[in-house]
Amino acid sequence: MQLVYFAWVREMVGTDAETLAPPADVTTVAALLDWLAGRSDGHAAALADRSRIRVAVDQQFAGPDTTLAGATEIAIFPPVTGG
Amino acid sequence: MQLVYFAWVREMVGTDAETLAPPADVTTVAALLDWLAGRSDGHAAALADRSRIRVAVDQQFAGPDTTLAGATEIAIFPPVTGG
Amino acid sequence: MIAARLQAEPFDLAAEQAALLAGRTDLGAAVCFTGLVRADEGLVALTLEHYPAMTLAQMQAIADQAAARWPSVVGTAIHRHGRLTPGEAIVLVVTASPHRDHAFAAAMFLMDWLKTGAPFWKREEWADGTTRWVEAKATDDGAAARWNQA
Amino acid sequence: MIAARLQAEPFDLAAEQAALLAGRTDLGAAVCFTGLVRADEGLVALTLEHYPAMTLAQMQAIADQAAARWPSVVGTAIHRHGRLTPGEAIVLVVTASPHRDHAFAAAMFLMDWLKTGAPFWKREEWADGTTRWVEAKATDDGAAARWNQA
Repeated sequence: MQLVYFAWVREMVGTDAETLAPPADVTTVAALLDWLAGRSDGHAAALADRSRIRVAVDQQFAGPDTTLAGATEIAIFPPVTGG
Repeated sequence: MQLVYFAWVREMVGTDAETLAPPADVTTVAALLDWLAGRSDGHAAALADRSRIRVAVDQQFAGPDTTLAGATEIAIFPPVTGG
Repeated sequence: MIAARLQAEPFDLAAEQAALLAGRTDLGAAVCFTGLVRADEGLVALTLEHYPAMTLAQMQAIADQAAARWPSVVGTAIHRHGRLTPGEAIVLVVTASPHRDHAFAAAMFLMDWLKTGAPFWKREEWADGTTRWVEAKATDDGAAARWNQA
Repeated sequence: MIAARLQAEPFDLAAEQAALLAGRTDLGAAVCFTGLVRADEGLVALTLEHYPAMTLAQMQAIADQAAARWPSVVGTAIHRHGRLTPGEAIVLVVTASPHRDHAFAAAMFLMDWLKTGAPFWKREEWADGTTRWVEAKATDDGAAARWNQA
């Protein structure tokens, strides 16, 4: 599974992408964020306030309950500020 | 008193302006329109449907009850269609 | 400050917007509205008649109302008169503001009132030689009136 | 049809509007919205980061929603990415329609959703050397959400 990070999430995690294989019981976005938060202090700090985190699964906006079944790219980023 | 006409009111009256001296009892816009309608068939036809007539007194939009006291230029025209 | 202009000549939307933004550092949003002569089947031209002694003053009064309502907005409203052919631009409203909601609102207000509150009359010329004065639309009056309820 | 584009280069508002109107005879109204980098005191530049695999597709999805909602509207939505300095344009939305209400509504819809539904992030650089990620605004979310209630 490819993880990609943007904006301050990218800066706090310390990389813009990493390939990871979460355990089999990580089946939802919420479970993935919990698992990722345990990987490093940077991951933990970036994901500390879940209200400021947005996720896209295979380039579609996703919620905490979105399944990861079949997903190949998970993007994690702050609320968007375009326009 | 200067009367000026625009659009189809001008075409039906047959002139774009005329100087007239209405009788002393013509003190409002409504009374002026009644008096003007008697001046010619063209005036009568132009003013037949008062719902389609708009008036400005000295370049300010006016209603039927607007006074003519001190007025120098009365404009009579259809509802506007700019923009 | 919203400036009104009345002219026969075409206008240049990019130049008008650039002039509005020049020297300003606080404007994050610019809105341009252009009204055009639609080439309805058989329409040859549109002639805009106006009331020289009143039209520009009335346009400026509308512009002043918009400026009072949205003090952060600067703008330019240009209305053409005379004979125009299909595809030509009739009216331009450009507004700019720190934030987009006020720039959009002021542009819509200006257009709604230029349609219903400034003395212009449109005469259509058709391919068969007939001419027809455009009738005012109740929907335009309604669009303008809603600003008084807000 | 409303077309979305994503580019680093500046855009030309007059050329984009002219391209939209070219060959069309039924469009009586054109609206252009330009979003600009405000020169807030001490701001040196703004860098727009985006998600290459998703951003343009998401912009086009927003454009398609606007086109479905206002079928008479044609339009172009261009969003820039990369480093921009105060006064530079970030985003352009041009819409055209037979009547003005739909052109205005579609332009506002596009802007509200480009602000809240397309993956862009703004980083500010300040004269003292600090940088700061712009926070999302609740007012932008509110502006977008109202379209779902209508």
